[in-house]
Amino acid sequence: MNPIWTLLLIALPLIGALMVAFGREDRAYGAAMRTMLVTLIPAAVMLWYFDFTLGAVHQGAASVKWIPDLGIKLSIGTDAISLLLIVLTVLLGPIVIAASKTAIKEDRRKYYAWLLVLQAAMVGVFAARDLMLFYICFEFTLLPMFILIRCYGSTNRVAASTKFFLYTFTGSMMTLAGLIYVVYFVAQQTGTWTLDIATLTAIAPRMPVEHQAWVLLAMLAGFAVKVPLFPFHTWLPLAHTEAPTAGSVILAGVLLKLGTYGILRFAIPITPDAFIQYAPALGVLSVIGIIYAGLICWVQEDIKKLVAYSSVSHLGFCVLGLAALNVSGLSGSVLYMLSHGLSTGGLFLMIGFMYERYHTRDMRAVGGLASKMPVWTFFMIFFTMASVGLPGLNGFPSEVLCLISAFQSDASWSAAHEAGAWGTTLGPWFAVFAGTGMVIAAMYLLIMVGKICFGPLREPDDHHAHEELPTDLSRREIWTLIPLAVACLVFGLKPNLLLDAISDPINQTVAAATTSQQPPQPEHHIDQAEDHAMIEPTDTISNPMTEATP
Amino acid sequence: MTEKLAFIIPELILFIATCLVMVTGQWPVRAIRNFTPWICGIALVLAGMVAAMTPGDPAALFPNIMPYAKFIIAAVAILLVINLTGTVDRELEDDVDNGKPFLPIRSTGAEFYAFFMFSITGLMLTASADDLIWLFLALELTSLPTYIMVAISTHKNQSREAAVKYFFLGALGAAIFLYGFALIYGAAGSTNLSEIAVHFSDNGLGTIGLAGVLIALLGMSFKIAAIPMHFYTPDVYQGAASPVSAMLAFVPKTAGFLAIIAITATVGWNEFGRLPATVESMLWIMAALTMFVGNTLALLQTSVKRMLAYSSIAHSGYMLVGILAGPGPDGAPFYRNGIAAILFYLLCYGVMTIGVFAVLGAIEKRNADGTTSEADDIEDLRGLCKTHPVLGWTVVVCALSMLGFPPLLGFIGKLGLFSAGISAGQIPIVIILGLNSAIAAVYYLRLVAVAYLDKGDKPATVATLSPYASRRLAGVCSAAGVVLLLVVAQPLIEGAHKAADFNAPVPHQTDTQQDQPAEHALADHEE
Amino acid sequence: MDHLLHSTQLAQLAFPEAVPAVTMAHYLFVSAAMFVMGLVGFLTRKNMIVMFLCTELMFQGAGLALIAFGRHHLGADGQTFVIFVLCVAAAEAAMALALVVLLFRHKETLSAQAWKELNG
Amino acid sequence: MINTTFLTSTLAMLQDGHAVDTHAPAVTHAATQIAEVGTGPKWILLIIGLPFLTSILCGIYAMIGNKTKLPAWTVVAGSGIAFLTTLAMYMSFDGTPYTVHAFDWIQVHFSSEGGDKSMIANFSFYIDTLTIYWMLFVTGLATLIALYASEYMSHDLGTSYCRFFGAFGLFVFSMACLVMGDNLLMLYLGWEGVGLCSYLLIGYFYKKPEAVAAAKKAFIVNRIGDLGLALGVYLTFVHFGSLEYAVLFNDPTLLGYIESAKTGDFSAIPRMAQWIPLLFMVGAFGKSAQFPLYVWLPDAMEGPTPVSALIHAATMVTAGVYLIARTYPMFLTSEYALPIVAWVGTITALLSATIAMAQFDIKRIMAYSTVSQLGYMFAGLGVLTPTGGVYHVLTHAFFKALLFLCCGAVMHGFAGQLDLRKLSGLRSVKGWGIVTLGMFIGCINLAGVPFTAGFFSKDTIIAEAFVTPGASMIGWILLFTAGLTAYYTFRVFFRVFTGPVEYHAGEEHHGDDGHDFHPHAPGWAVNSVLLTLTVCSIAASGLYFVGGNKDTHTKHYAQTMVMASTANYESPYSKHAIHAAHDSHDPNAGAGPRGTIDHELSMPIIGGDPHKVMYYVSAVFGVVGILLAALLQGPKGWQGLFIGGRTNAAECRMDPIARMCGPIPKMAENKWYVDEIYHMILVTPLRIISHIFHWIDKLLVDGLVNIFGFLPRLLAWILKPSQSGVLQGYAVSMAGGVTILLLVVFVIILQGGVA
Repeated sequence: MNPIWTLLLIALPLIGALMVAFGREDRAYGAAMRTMLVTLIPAAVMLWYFDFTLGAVHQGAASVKWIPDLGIKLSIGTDAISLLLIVLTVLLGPIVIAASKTAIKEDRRKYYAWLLVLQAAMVGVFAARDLMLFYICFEFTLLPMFILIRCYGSTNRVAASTKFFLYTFTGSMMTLAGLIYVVYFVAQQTGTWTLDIATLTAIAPRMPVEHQAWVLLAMLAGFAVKVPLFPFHTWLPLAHTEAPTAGSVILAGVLLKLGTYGILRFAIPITPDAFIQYAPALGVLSVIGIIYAGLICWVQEDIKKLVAYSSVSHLGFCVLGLAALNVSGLSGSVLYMLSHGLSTGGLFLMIGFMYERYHTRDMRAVGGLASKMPVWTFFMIFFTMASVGLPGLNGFPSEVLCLISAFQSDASWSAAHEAGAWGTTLGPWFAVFAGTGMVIAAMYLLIMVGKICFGPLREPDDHHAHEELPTDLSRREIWTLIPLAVACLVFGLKPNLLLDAISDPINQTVAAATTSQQPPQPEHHIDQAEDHAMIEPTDTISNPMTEATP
Repeated sequence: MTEKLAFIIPELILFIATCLVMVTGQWPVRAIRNFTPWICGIALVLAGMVAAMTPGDPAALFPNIMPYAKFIIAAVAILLVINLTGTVDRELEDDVDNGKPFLPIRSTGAEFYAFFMFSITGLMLTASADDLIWLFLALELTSLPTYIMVAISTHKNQSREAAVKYFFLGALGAAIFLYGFALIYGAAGSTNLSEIAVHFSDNGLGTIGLAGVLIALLGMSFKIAAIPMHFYTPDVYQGAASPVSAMLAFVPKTAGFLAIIAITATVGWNEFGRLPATVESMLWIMAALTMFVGNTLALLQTSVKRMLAYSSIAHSGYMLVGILAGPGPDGAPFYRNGIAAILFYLLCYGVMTIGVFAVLGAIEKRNADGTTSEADDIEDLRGLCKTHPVLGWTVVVCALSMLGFPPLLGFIGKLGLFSAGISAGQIPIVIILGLNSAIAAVYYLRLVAVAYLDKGDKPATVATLSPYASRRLAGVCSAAGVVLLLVVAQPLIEGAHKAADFNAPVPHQTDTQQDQPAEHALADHEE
Repeated sequence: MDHLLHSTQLAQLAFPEAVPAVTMAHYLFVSAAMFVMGLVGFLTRKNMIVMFLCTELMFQGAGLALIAFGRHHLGADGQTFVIFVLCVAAAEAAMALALVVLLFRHKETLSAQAWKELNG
Repeated sequence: MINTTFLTSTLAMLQDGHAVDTHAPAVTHAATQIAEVGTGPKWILLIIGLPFLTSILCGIYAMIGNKTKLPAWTVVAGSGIAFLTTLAMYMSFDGTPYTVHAFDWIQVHFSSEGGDKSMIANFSFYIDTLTIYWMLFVTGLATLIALYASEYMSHDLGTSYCRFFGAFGLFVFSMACLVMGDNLLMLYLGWEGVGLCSYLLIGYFYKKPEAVAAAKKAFIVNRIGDLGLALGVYLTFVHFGSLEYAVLFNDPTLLGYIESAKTGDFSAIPRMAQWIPLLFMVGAFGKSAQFPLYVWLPDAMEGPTPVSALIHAATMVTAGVYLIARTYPMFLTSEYALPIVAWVGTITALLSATIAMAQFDIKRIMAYSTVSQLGYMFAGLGVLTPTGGVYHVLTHAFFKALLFLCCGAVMHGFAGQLDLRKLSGLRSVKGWGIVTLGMFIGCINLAGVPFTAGFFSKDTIIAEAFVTPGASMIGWILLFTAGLTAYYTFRVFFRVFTGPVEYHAGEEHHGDDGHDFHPHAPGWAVNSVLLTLTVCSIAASGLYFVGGNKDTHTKHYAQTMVMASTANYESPYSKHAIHAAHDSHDPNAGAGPRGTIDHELSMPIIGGDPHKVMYYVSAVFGVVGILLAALLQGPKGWQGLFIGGRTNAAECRMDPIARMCGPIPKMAENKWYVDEIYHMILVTPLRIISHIFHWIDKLLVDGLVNIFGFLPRLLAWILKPSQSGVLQGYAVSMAGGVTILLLVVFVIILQGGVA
């Protein structure tokens, strides 16, 4: 597959951003929309030419040398998982632009330009085959989001945007330190300082387990904040309530997936033995996240905060799948990434349309909209049911796979039957408690739908009809929702379209992760004198003033 | 003796230019006076090119540090010269325009540029120093002119106060590191750095030698504004005019680091790439404290110059990590060589900081009574992207680069430090480096937000353009540098890597003598 | 060079019991004392000129140490170093006085306490 | 044969310490597998495709703003054709079950050492006698009730009409998926689909807050049940490696478990496998409104009556029974599963019967009677007679739908009036003849009057309860409940339909009250549906005598259908087994493929064989109940037939007695405060916990983050004084800094940190 398409996917939005930034204010929307639609073409071509049988192979690979001394070589290439995530991002692009046509009045050029840059950065992250491009794009998604929240948010947008940026930035600094340690270890083993993910994942598992544990913690510091895993989630509700509609949709749709994608692409392959050690802890955190965030949703008054906490709860399932470390777990979590993007993206679009008309997010001020906005209510119920995980819609297969993987990955169980594909990290009780998340999800989402859509009509007192928008959904708005709804239905009824595509990379990741590549005697292996001091970095960590001479 | 002269041709060029400048600066003809900065510029270009051509001194501890160091000094100095135009003699030139006669007694333009050139010459000398005396003289030559430049930069009390603080504390610092040098000479018996290095590697660091090295390092920490000696930085940077602060941010720091590299080279890194325990632990504490103090105190500042002062302290802390990492075993690749990382980071840091100072210099506040005062408060930058897009974007790009935002130059520099630190096994200090760049993100973000993002809830103060277009040019050049240097990053890194390959003194295979008792009585001195 | 007897040795030969030998330690002690006195003086005195004198004292302290070491190593380096130190000290003195005159003209006082607007 | 320890162990469980009967006859019959599963014709997909098509069409009608009754007719046509296809399927069924594959749904392949296993859950359908049996009355009733609803819902034509019939069509589609699905995930899809449709339909009058609350409550309580089912499904896959019935029920491990279960030693069966039926049970109780999770059904009466008739009386609530019948082999393998099912069913029957006696809203009474009858069905399944349970499902479906539709007609006619204290003597109101007849037939069926369908099905369950050892206590409770059922059924009939004509309009009537209000009699659609249902209810009793199959020794239609399906297990003591053994002199003939006969164990009851005696005993209880109702609730006069003393609609002879026996009737009327208890035990504590979590999140977790964010600022405030601006201050700090640094370094050296 010719790498030009992946390049186009990244370059087109950037060129579009420049055109929009330096174009005319009133034509900003048109230019942005055209760019997004044009980027659909390379995505379609890639999807067409991608050979799914060897899904794990990076196709459309290309790389350009930048700073060989630091091993920096920007290389792109997509395997099945990153291709699907790229297609999700590119699909959300035009939808998000269309949704913010009437929402944004002033400074449109800046808004659309930064949205396009965000799009390019996200595609960059998924298409990156080396550490540097991944890290550059991973950080580069922060800036546009920070700007979107900062300039186009509502009341306390300043605090929200700063917390969002700093929380993720600190985490990613720790990840950078961890990853460079891995690169150093690999350079030390193979002699070349390469940032190429493939070589890293091939050699890094030889690291002794204690080093792997530290590296895993460093990586998780960055990715857990992004997911957001339970204790690190407090930035998400703030960011969501303050972000404009488009920001929220992209944040929930794709940015949260960077965390789980990072874990899938870095944490599991690079530090497999440590991951197996820490997977139960990860499982516990995600289960707590599911129930804890679910219950908080129940008492929320602000609708966006409610859906934000629901994303925290839903992504708990995704991480549970990853922690189970077996084929159904990983495929379930990848499926979850895609389906959560669609359903929660849809939900945020609905809330955005309602916010444009009623300018309030408080569930007490608005109610019984079914009588005034029937089409809106239909889509609202549709997306609610999708995120509740109604069978037949896309939430269900992913939830099934994540829960089954938790059941399967019971140590006693897989020992009795067969190791390998079944995983040994979690157990039935993880699945039972995570399952209660399904009930709690039904509770808070139905309460939200009940309060807003049904019951007697309640409107904020100062409500006046929107000058441009009709009371119910306009044609443009419906066209933003239809692709998401169709995708939800199609992936609900035919999840195997995705499952077969990603089965190859998933099987390889699981196989690699579960076979330990620990060298027989880790000590003698790293015996070059120069790194003798390296043997116990753990104690260097504990007391800063380490002595040099042995 | 003459072969040494070959190494200092660039300094000679600069010296000639200095004399020329002293003359043209006082010239009654306006055109000649305006030509003075051009002379400096041309001299610097010439010096830079000559320096790049001349090979380094093979006998020195860092044989080919000279070409690379002098080249980046010349490059950044050119940026500084562009930025410095119009700092002094502004009223005088206005009066001359209004027909008054040119009174040489009132003009300080000549001295200003002369002192600047002296300082740059001193800086280049530090780069080529291979002797304690040479190093001491070069350091003094670098810093003495800057005291005066700070004093005459603005005709206000604040720059005089800055000058007095800078001078006295500078003198104190100089005295301390001189005493250090004395002790080092005492311990090693020779002032030549290579011989000292050989002596230390043979007989180890005696108590006097250790004391000498520690006191010298502490003295020199004044130059790079590391922890114990950082107190002067915020007041001096705020007091001096922006262009002069820009110069202070780069010149003494580079001199300091070159000197520290020379001194730590004499002490030498053992086969595990670690400095002797005492030196390493002191440097470790200094680096950690510098980073934390620099970053945290910057959070509270409302004045941009004070914020940049603290940020420069923090950056010194980052660079100290490179010293801790050390050059690594001979022939170590770039990712292992801390010194190379420092040399490259110096360039990145120089370009970024000068960018923001240039923008500050490029705009000024029009007070109610018609006089213009210097733009210093962060509010002056509010909505700059709307009023002056070019300057606004310069601030944004430079601030993001200082933050270490990935694709920009600052990140590549910081990545060099990160990998050097980790490869040398200095994990805890690298984690502190990571944490601190996160803390730093707060105030750099505030800069970016004020310049670019805020819708200007509060009315933007009218920051008008200062008459001197050259400062805008300096700002644009540094912003362009931050972005374009990325393209040529590889050659620069190779240069830094070549400059930093350290030929450690080979310990003579003499029998393991006992440590000579340092203070054997003068009387029983036997042949 | 080496056939010359050391002056102190001559003194001991001539008056063996009377004069105790002056070793390098004594010189180092004196130079350290001068250095510390200069430092303390710098910290305590308010008058700027006296403060500058104290820095000069510190410089001379270092110079003395240099001479002592030079004598110890029988090399000329120490003394050459001192000569340069003296000339640098002279340059500083010139600059210090110019600066003090400039400050006095504006604040009518020589005390360093007057200058503390820039802080925080 | 499940030996006697089976049920006695449950009693032991309840009254711990009771001596366990050690008698354990040996197992003789090898477990025969279900006949090979073939693949069936594609036209079967019509049954599923048509209802889905009708719901899509209704969606389109809503979009184009159709105001006519077209949606109703589309749904009636759709369900009608589906019913005819099911009939054709039944006719052409030759006994071997087959699957029809529509398209692939979820397939995940694991490559592991033990060969690559895979999880297959396709959109395909498994047809066997149980499916046909269920689909017949589901599609049949759906058509009838759709016809009834076409007129009943005619007062709000337009988008709401389309929305109603769209959800109706979707419901039939989901029920079809549930019943006909070939794997447990398809069952789960149908399970949640019917839950969604019941949510949409209960919340049809979305303007009324109580309807919205009821819909939400229904969905959430169902969802709790669904959680149990989901976990059961996942556990089945993890344990048995497959979800498809064809593979699952022929799984050698499962059959092995059944064998060891027969010998009574449940220790051989792994604990994981024993959890599966318990989880399925939670799902069944949630959907079929059994004791712990029944609270949603009475509130579901907020929905329109056709909804209550179809979903909350006939089809959806029987999904739980279908689940247990379908996965019956699994229930056999668990030690405590069937006993719990039996006991929960019995308790629910008794509890809801007592509540129904004290209610005044006739729809609420019917709702509680449905819960009670479902309790009977579960009791039937629990006491090892799937035939009895499943047959009761069929009969109950007909007469309960009939009763609900009559109540609906009454409500429709009297402007929403449902309180039996405000209606009396409808029998003699013009135009209400058919409704009264329908009501009467329904009531005698429900009460279990001899020779009615209700009587036969209820009687088999009670008889089996007495026959199965250890379950006689259940039998007595069921008998007593039968009496209560008879009482409250005829209480409604006598209060509403007999006695002096007196009626008051319900709240939907707009004019002022009084005599100018005249109820409008039901139209032709309603009457025709009521008539057909009456005929069906009567015909259902006929099924008890017809449909027997000689070679499999099945006595009647329901038994043949059940015996040929996966639930083909028959208690050795059942009447059928004894008859079969008697006819063919082979002791094991009558038992299902997994059971053997042991005659002497049939426990005599009141001196006779329970099967024979039960006709008379339950008949007696039924009639006594009816007489009591007539005495206490019936009107005065009319040739002395009615011995009751009621003269008007409001009071009756029961009131003084009720006042006399204190708080009990008041508590019964308030549904034993179960809702309030739930609210107190579950809802409020959970809400408090959520608020606590919310505060933890806002203060603790966020607080910690802010503290970490604030630390640098705090450090800055501490260090700020060091920049005092005074020259001497700086000098002192510098000197101090230098000395401290040197001291610290030397301390490190002295400490020997060097080594």
